Amino acid sequence: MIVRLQTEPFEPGALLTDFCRGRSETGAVVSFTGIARASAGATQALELEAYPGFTDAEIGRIAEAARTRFGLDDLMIAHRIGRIAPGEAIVFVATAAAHRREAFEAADHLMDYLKSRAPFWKKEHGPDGARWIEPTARDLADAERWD
Amino acid sequence: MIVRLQTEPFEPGALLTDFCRGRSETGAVVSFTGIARASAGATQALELEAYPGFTDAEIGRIAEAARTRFGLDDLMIAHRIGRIAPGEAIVFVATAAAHRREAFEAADHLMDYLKSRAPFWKKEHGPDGARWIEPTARDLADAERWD
Amino acid sequence: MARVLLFGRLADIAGWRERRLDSLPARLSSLKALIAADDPRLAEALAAPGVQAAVDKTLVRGDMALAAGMEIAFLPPMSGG
Amino acid sequence: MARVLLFGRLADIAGWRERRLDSLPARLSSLKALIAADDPRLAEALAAPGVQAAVDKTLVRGDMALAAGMEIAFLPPMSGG
Repeated sequence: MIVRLQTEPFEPGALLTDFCRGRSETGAVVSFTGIARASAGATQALELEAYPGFTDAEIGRIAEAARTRFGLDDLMIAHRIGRIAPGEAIVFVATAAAHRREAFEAADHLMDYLKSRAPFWKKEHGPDGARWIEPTARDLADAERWD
Repeated sequence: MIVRLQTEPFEPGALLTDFCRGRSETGAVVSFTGIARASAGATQALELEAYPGFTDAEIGRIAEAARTRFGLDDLMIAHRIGRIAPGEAIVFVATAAAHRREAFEAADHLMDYLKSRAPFWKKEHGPDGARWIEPTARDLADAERWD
Repeated sequence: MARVLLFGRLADIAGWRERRLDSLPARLSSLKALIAADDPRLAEALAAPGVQAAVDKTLVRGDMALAAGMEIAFLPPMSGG
Repeated sequence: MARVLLFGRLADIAGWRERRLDSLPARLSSLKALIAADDPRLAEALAAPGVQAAVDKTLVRGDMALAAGMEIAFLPPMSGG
């Protein structure tokens, strides 16, 4: 199980290749890639702040719980921090399970957590300056589905 | 939108890299990779038969309907046919949408269709010979969720 | 030249996957009878529940008239991939 | 040496993200008062709903006693990634 926060851009396909390697008893691998949207010029960059040692530990705790809850063979989470340009990947989650339902549900669950409750602070830089972002009502409702 | 059936092995990470390229207005990309399981030696190979011109047209029709139903930006389906060894990818589905819920649901829906209703005929080669496989009760129940 | 195709277990039972016919019988039901005339196991398999026919790569229900050059496929229940 | 950390909008409002203190007040509530003593905007932001504190990278509720060398972080509502 890998959880990592990184300031450098990552390439989702390369992570999926690594994650799939050598699996002959895993039937299903689901991946999610979240990409920074340009929103037609309204967003020039995202800035994500983490608390090193706290943010990764919290995410690791949720990841371990998901592994047990969904009976996963394995999972991986990579998350960008710092300044992220439109078109760049922000987050990559991959889940491996014997059957597809568990792999889908675990990835869906982890993303709901990461998008609404994970300890990040997010700033959006646009043509009118920067503003701090909070989770949307939809993000909060999505996360509550798993409580 | 790409739908392809191929006898050659494919590498899921490379397909995901291609699929993600140049997206600055897509917020969410979900991928599913189905891998042939060895089942601890019980399965030596899978053999998938398609009806060229019919199978791909049927899958294309379902893919187009999913694109409309879930408001996708794009989707891709690659499916192996012929003989597939344990550990090799059988199917790769990727969906791109503005938000993650639609991308997850569309990939989930497409996989339920591909695993239970798509026009393939599947044979499992094991130590005791070969047998034709039909969808499991779970596959059929999963597919009915979308009717 | 018409083509008749069998898929999945139908092909295994019949021992062939494709046949070319110079001429087709008038109806789909007669074609089914013709290809299974000397093969009772194939006749039984073709009559099993869930076996479908496609004419020129389109699924058809019930019997229908056939015309020269058509491609007729008999499809056992689909398994998914 | 103790460390006090601010994140997100708290750091923007205060104009600093990290301070090192030779000694800590006895309790978390006194530390909060100390760092916002000459900054009413920070005092208000620290009192806003949803602001949490972590001591040595563990979330704490309510007030608590502090000891030398601790790392105290004030966290505004988390946004998710």
